[in-house]
Amino acid sequence: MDPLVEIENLKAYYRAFLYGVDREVRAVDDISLTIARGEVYGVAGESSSGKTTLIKTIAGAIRPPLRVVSGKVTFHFDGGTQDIYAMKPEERLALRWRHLSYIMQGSMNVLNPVRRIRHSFTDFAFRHMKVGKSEFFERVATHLQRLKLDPHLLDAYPHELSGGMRQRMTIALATILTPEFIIADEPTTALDVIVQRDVLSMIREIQREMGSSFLFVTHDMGVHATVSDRIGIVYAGRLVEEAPTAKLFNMPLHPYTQHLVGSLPRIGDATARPSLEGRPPNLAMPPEGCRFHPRCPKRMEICSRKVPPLVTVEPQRRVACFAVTGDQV
Amino acid sequence: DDYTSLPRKETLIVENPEGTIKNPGWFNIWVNGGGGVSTGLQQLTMDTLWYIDPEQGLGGATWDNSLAADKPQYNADFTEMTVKLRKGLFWSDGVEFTADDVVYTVKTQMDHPGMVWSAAFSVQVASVEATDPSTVVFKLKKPNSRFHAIFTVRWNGAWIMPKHVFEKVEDPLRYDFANPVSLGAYKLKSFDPQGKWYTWEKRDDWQRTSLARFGEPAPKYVTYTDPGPPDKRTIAQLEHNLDIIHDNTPEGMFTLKEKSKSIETWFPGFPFAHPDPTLPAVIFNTQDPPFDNADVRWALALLIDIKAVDMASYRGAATLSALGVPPTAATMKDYQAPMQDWLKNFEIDTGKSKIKPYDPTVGQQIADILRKQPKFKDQIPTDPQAISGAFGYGWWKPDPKAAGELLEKAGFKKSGGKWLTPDGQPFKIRMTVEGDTRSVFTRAGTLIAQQWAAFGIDAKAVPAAKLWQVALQPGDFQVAIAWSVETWGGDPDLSFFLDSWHSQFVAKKGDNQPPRNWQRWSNPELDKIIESIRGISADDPKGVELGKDYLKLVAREMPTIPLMSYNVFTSMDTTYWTGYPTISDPYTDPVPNWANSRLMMVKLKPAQPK
Amino acid sequence: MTSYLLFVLKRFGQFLLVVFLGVTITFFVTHLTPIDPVEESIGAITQMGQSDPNAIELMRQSLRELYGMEGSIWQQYLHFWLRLATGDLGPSLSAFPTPVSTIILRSLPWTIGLMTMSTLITFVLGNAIGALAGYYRKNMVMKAVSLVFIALLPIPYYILAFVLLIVFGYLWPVLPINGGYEMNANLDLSFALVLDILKHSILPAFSLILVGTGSWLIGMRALVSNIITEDYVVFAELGGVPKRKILRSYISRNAMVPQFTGLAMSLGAIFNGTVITEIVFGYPGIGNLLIEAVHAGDYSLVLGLSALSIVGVAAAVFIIDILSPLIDPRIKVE
Amino acid sequence: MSALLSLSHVTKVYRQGGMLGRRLITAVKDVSFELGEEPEILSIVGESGSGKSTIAAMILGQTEPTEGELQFSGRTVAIHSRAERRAFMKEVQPVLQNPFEAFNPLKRVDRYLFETARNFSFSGKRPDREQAERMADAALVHVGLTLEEVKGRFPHELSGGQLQRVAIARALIPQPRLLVADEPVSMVDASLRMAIVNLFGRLKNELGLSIVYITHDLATAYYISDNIIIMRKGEIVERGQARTVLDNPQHPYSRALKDAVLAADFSPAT
Amino acid sequence: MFTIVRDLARQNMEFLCGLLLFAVIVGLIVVSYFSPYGATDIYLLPPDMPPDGEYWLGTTSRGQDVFWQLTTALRNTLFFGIGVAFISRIISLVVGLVAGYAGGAVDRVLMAINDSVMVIPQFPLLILFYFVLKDSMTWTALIVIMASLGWSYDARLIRSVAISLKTRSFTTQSVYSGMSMRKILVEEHLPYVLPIVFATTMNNMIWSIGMEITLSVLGFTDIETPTMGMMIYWANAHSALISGIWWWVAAPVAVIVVLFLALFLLSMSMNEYNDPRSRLNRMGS
Ligand SMILES: Nc1ncnc2c1ncn2[C@@H]1O[C@H](COP(=O)(O)OP(=O)(O)OP(=O)(O)O)[C@@H](O)[C@H]1O
Ligand SMILES: Nc1ncnc2c1ncn2[C@@H]1O[C@H](COP(=O)(O)OP(=O)(O)OP(=O)(O)O)[C@@H](O)[C@H]1O
Ligand SMILES: [Mg+2]
Ligand SMILES: [Mg+2]
Repeated sequence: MDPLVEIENLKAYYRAFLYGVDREVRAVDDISLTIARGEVYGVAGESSSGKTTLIKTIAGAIRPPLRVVSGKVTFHFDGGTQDIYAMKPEERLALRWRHLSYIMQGSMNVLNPVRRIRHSFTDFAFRHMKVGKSEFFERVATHLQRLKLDPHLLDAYPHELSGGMRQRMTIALATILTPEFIIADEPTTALDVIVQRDVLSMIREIQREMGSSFLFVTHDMGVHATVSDRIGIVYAGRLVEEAPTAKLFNMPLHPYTQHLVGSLPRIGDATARPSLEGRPPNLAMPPEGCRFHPRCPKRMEICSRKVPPLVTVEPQRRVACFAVTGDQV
Repeated sequence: DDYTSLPRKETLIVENPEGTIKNPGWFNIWVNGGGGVSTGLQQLTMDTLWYIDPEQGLGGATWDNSLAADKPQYNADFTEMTVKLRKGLFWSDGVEFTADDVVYTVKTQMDHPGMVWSAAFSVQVASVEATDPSTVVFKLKKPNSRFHAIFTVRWNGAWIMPKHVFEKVEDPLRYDFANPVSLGAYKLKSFDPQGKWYTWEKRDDWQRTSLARFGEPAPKYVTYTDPGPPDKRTIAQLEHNLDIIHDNTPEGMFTLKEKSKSIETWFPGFPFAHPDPTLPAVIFNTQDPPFDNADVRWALALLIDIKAVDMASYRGAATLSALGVPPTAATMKDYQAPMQDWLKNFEIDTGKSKIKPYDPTVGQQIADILRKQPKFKDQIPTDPQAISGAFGYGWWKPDPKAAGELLEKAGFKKSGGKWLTPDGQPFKIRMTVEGDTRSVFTRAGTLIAQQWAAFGIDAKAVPAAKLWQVALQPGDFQVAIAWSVETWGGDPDLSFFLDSWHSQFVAKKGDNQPPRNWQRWSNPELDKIIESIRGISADDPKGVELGKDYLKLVAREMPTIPLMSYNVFTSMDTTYWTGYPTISDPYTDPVPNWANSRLMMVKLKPAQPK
Repeated sequence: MTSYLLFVLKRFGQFLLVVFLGVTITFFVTHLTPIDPVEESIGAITQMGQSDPNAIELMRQSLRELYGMEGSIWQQYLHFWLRLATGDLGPSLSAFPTPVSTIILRSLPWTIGLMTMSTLITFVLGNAIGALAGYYRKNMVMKAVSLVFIALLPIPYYILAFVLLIVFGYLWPVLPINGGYEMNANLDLSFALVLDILKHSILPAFSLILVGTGSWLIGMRALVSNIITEDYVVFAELGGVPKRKILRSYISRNAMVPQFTGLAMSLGAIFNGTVITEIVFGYPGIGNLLIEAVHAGDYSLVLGLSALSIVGVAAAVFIIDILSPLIDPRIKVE
Repeated sequence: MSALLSLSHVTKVYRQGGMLGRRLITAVKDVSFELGEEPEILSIVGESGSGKSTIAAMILGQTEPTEGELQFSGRTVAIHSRAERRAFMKEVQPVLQNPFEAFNPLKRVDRYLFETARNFSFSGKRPDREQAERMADAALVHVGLTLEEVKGRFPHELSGGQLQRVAIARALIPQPRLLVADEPVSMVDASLRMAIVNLFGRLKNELGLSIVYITHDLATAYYISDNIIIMRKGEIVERGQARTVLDNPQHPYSRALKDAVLAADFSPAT
Repeated sequence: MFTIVRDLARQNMEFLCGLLLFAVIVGLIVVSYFSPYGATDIYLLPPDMPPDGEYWLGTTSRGQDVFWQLTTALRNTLFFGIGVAFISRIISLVVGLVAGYAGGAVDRVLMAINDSVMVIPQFPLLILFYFVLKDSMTWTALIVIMASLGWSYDARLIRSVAISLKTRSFTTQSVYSGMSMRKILVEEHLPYVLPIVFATTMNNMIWSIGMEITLSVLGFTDIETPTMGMMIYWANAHSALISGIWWWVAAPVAVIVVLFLALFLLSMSMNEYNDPRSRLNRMGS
């Protein structure tokens, strides 16, 4: 495996100690993972389990009150090694878009509403392309066509496009420079199923062609099943399971994953699906031990005492559950 | 350069107190069309039959036959006035001035209601005709011994119109008289279309004007300008960009005196200012109880500490007057000085006691107070005569006890430190003052109200931006600071204001009061005095005696409380011109918006060689 | 496009309504004034040395007739609109018979010149500093500069103007302090005249700029600090778009949208004139004219000037409303 | 036959633009359907912009149809007096799309429960605080919460699922007969989504509530609903029993829709 | 509450400065009630004394102590400004919220009124009111008049927010909770527009106090009530600037500046605190 991104023991907390508030939200709590070159890595998990925080931290897009408390994020762009939290701001800036592009959550609303879309392309990409204006726009047009977007739309204002078109624009913007690493947070929420399917297959196509790595988050397990090579399941700030897509769906190991996969309704199958009991943990005061244990059908005594470590159970497959791995260190 | 090409050394720059002229191109002075009047227009280009100078005048008398060759000639019953005109006077366009111009002036105005003197002529004149090119005969509708006053300049008068210009005009009411044809020694050179300045140039044929009798006017150019608020006038004069300031704040005047070596003022020392022949006073609305009661008015007078008022308003730079005439040089001589003994013995009856309220030493006291201030030490006269001339003779002594007695006599009661009116209400006085327009009066009023308040009266000063229009005229006030006495200045004849004090003109409550009896006071004794004055000619020496009767009457009745002269802080810069009128050479009033100030032109001398 | 035209028409109707209401209110309020222009005129005339009460009564009647003040207020109101329909504002009552329009047109160019210039400079300056101060929030220089302007904001304008006048006209007399040009200037159009007019406008404009900048600055700063947390700004930052570009095209550009409304309003309000500037610097203009007209009870002139200002502000609101869909593409034409 | 809700030939035309130069958009075109007296869950699915939300708005009386008639319990749905409106709201309540948006972030969530309780009491009397609390608690129990868990909390202190359940509880307080839920689960994660959908099923069975369920998620529609309507461009293209229709869609659009659903099973990517 | 203030003061320089400046203002207002001199009494002290140990801020040409004058003037001016701001805020809130929420004909009528008020030139109107009301032109009357002139722009601003609030789904939720329009406006929408209201309050105060000063300078106000404008009026009537009595002018100007800097700094830091986004920003710093 040729790693492109290595994340080691990453901890990122939201800290608020002011104005009578005294709170620390451990949204990313000790996560390690590696993404290979050319790989599509999907992240899933409950709402507010820290998915966005995790990929923000990876993208180096942190602002107060979010802080990286410890851990390392290392990239291997152009064969080198870049530790994103040890770099100078200018160097970090130089990586952006050229090597690393990031599609934020709510990507249908990230374009400047009062400027024509054309200008966003110039602002983001023109500097890096080292070509003349007209050639630049030719390339942009070609790229847009691949995403089934009419190049005329460059002269539109964002609000003149439908949500789905805007999301595709953002994707186009993020991929135009063929960066080595693309991060996307729920990139297809505004699309109806038919459009969504088209967009996803295009993303996949482009990613393959460019050999880029792709890290993305979505709630839609159907999307994961279609696009991801590997999936990481996050629960309450922790990575609880990581597996190649097929294995995760066919044989989920962690009880949360099992529930997630098992509860998905399918057309043609009307059997009742149970819903998870209890409520999501408060990340400011997470349960001791395994964070899932209050809701876990397979909980054991040790679960409330000890944090289950993420154990590699087979190649490319890790899980953090005592019920699976036994009470080993 | 020819962008601003007037040679400063040949130009006299004068403040026009009218400020910025709203309708600058309007020179038709016979129609109130928003144009300026004291832009030089009336001082330098207008002329009429006679002038009375508020000071001594040139040519040995305050009376001056200007366009007229002689004094007015009346018939025995004052129903006809004949005027002899000078010959050899020319309009600036070369047309000769004749009796026809005078006749035209009167007839045109009578034919056009709305022109400035139209009503005045219509009411009085039965007919007017030129019996020959230099004689005009007026037939009057009813006897009037002072009909000539309308053609006599004090501040101004009915100016003569150029017939040859106006007769070509379709409607004189709508004619702007652009490029005004001048009968004076100057003619228009240029003016600011925004109304900030007017410049006049000496006529080449200045000899053919009435002013030539006194010599050649010195300034080649005279500019009348609006230099802005007082502080800016001060700055402009400190920088020698303004030769004559019309008026200033007392403090502005002190600053000028302190900082400029070249400033000349009417009095060389305190109070610097020129006393205008108007008399600021506390004016009661005598139609309004309790101010219809002389005892109440007197009580309020006795509560005033005039020294404090003087310091507050003029900072000591005022000339006090206990009598109902302004303390100008002429009235000082004719009335104030001769009446000192009467004043000293004057008594009032408070109901409980008789007191002599007059304090003849107040002027002296103020001089002493001022002398203690290091800044002014050397500028205070020491000669008693000069002190009286500068600060006035005396005034009423504050006498709270007598005031209380007078109020009790009028039925007032004091309870819990507060005075109650006879019907048991708190005695409340609202003193209307003019606000910003004449801030020294506002200062005086504020202090007087405070003095009354200290005595247990609910007194307060309230400003009215348009005092005359919103308070005095409609009678919508209790007490105000303003003036209702205005004299010729240079002549002891009091008819100038007194005639309008006749009870026949007092408006009913709620109606508009015609000027000047703002106090709406009527008194049979006064009517008799006025009628006697009407029956004698203006220069009859009996006039002064009647004037004294009037003064005694108002001292007893106190319809207004006379305070002090209206001091105008005129200052003159000697950098470019000398020979301004001052108390030591009082040939005319220095205040430059008066039409008489044309006399200055012939007395000024350039201070610097050309 | 037709729908836009219709929107414009509808807005224009509203504009007319507002002008009508505004002028109507002003008409009745000005006619409430206790100051009677006839009495004012009589005051001016009696000052000229006559006070015979009989004559005054006669004068009163003839002036009343001359000034066309007969008839009830409703008749006058109707008359006013009829005249206005023909573009005639009538004669001024304090400068009879000069037409109100002549008087206004004499002063108006000065007001427009000075105010447009200073409003635009103030707008640019305030917004530039405000944008920088909002973006570089921790920068001490920006903090200091904006505090200075904000501190200038509440200083009574009269005082500020006067201090400037004393400093630059007296203590260090380098600038003219009175009028729109030199006294006795040759008013034929020349380079010297233009230069002189510019020189005379420096202090008045400077004073207006000093007091005016702060409020734009505050507004801009607040807008910018809201905008910098918007997703599209964060996205541009993450996209490595250079800071200057972000400040210009993402932050200032977007914050300008509401600021333009303010600018239009200020430009519309130009027709109110600046009384104090005109008083302090003796600058020609309509502000002082208005005050004088009020003082003189010249409601013809007051109405003329007010109508101008009403139309000015209403037009500004109207223009901004019809332009805003063009400035801000998000605004939909309802 | 008396129906709870019936739409007959309902058309809604929106005007865009000015008064004359308008552009007409037919958001809903000649739509008719009925909900019977028996409690049922009716799903409406379709492409975006096909008029689903417009139908919801018309059912709720927020906007009036251009043509056709909507009847609720045999009476025309039209907004007249305040009292009529209130009576109508007692019977028909909405569940909004985004639970985070549905509550004023500056106000406590229980406020909406108490307000509803006070404004829609059954007795006609305004209940006092205690009664209101009891009513709120009863409604919360239906959705698996208790008043204790919710009382005094601000929206940001609750999870999305909790908020959505509180919103449903609020809608239950007037004891309505019909819930109109416009994409109630599109903003929540897969497991919460199931919790809410399951809740709908329970409410139908236990409280006899009818629900109009508007969604993009065909899988949940299949899972929970009795009947389904598939819409496209303002028109109904197919309707019928949910399972019948989805198992074997007839209309080409319905088929395309079904095909586009990404199955959440692993099928090797193409 | 206390901890909030404490943390604000600790973390936020602006807040601390604003608080200190505000304390100065409050201090001045409090001591104004203990003035040894009657506020309107004149010629009690030697005039024109420069600031020194005895007269901290000197005396005026009217023989008043500038310091004590200032305290009373500040109090009156501030109450005036607050009065105007308060009343005009209420009007603009009612008009803005109702117009925005109700929409349709109500909106059009309200906005026509609003715009008409907005376009009327205020200054001549105020002067006319002076002429018409004369003695009845009390401070209360002036407050009411100024307030009724000073709301329209802000009402438009509030309306624009109200329009968007109307489309928020919590408004729908409130409607279906059976809340009345009044309740929705007051309890649901009002909290949202409060930050704008606070922001416009300062502008409104600057406007009204500036207007008061301008009217005073032109000689239109009640000259017996000491206010900032009156102090400047009297100083001006005595040519204080040109006569070197600078303290008479400098003192009120300084206090006004301090007042507004305090208000500005406080409002800025409070807004930051109020807006969770910027509050959090600061936390991390
Ligand atoms: N700015 C912030 N300040 C404090 N806490 C925050 C902040 N942003 C997020 N959080 C908290 O951090 C936790 C993780 O949030 P995050 O946005 O990463 O969740 P997520 O998994 O992306 O959820 P979703 O699926 O809803 O997008 C949540 O508990 C959230 O409340
Ligand atoms: N208030 C309105 N004014 C004008 N047009 C409207 C309005 N509301 C909706 N429309 C239009 O009506 C059509 C149907 O909209 P609707 O919101 O009902 O669709 P939808 O099926 O709910 O879509 P989505 O799945 O995206 O929510 C769209 O074309 C929309 O633009
Ligand atoms: Mg997220
Ligand atoms: Mg919808």
